[in-house]
Amino acid sequence: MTDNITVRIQETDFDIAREIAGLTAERSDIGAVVSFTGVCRGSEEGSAIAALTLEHYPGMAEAEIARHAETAMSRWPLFGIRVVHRVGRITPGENIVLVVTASKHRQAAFEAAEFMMDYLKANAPFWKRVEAAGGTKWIEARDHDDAAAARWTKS
Amino acid sequence: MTDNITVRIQETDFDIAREIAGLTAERSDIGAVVSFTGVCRGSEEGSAIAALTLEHYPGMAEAEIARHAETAMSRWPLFGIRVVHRVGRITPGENIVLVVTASKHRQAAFEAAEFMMDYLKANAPFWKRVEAAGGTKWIEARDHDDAAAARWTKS
Amino acid sequence: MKLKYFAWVRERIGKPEETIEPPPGVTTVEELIVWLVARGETYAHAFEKPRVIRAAIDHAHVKQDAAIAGAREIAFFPPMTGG
Amino acid sequence: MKLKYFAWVRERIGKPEETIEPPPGVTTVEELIVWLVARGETYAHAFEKPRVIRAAIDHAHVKQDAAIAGAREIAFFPPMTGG
Repeated sequence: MTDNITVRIQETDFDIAREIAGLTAERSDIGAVVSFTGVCRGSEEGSAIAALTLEHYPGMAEAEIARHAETAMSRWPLFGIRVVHRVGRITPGENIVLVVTASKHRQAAFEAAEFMMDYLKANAPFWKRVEAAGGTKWIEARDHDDAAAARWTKS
Repeated sequence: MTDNITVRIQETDFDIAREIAGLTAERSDIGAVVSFTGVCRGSEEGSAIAALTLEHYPGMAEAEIARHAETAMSRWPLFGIRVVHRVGRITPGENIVLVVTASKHRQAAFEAAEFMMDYLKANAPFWKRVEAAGGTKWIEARDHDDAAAARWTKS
Repeated sequence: MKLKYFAWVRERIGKPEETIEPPPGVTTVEELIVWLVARGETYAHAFEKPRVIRAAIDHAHVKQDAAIAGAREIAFFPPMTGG
Repeated sequence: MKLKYFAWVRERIGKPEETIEPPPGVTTVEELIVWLVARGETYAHAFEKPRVIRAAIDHAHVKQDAAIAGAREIAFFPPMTGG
């Protein structure tokens, strides 16, 4: 199978149904499609927030995500992976990130989507800043995201 | 949180984006939404198929799925679960089943979606019949679906 | 009590449901299957491998040693292949 | 070579990028940080906890002992918080 990987970084929102359709159209060998949508919550560590602002490293972010998608394609029998990551100002309830995986069977689709999300949380060059009543502040990385990403490392 | 569980069994297709929106609308505490879509493949065990026909046990199917969704709600910190399962004649490329889970964090959403799908494959009262060039035939249950469902059993 | 049949169990028996009145000696799902098989060819065909058949009493999965006393609806079907 | 800064590293240094020409003795990312810190307050503030800072050479994550010879673009940023 040829690698069917799409990675986009954009300020605008995405349409989950259209992204899934873009990955699966014209195929009749796909049995399982998993989507993960990361959504902006209204609070961070117990405090209400007004918005998040996401910054990325243009060029590196796209290339790194695509490289990890290729790793996923080589580790699981997948038909394709689609990743859309938003940047800029995002308010509570809005989408932040989308990962869609398609496979013949469900386990590969689930595992590959988790693998991509663990990577995006811990190792993709994106940074979140919180806007709240008290001002703005960068979100600090969490150890458990590093641990989640590390569980996929081959020993 | 009140139990936000929706289970529908229907002949018509579903709109993934609308089902996700129905589960997450009006909430700003959801951080993670996982969807699983099961799609009708064009072949079964290496042979091309023309269609699947799905039969269910009306009454029992809805009640059993809802009961398993309640189990999932009690095992993971979820905001809600939505399940749509189609019955009737379905051709290759068409959707069969949708599970959507919403949570604050991604791990709960992923695990609960897998738990629901493992249940639906092995223990929900649905039966698939294959329509192919050689006639029609009921799909036989697969041991590995039973094994996948059993991994969630508490010891 | 009402019996319901699904998938190839329904096809082999030739009807989706029926109402029956088993004799008092028939107390479990297993005994009900034996009694049905004695009723004719179609039942014998449907239950030719009784261990494969799954049963539910009043919408709950049960094992074949389950008591049928008080059951309103008993269903027989092959292993499930949903999702 | 070009340096790029992101998130609070960018804010503390006060610019998103700059072109520099480090002296020959500066051969690793770690030595580049030391050299930058000596350039002024804003750099000292950005790199006050150098172990927290992540680096990439030509779009690839590197450790601080990585050699910078031949690098076209070196980026400094805090731990990532995407997704």
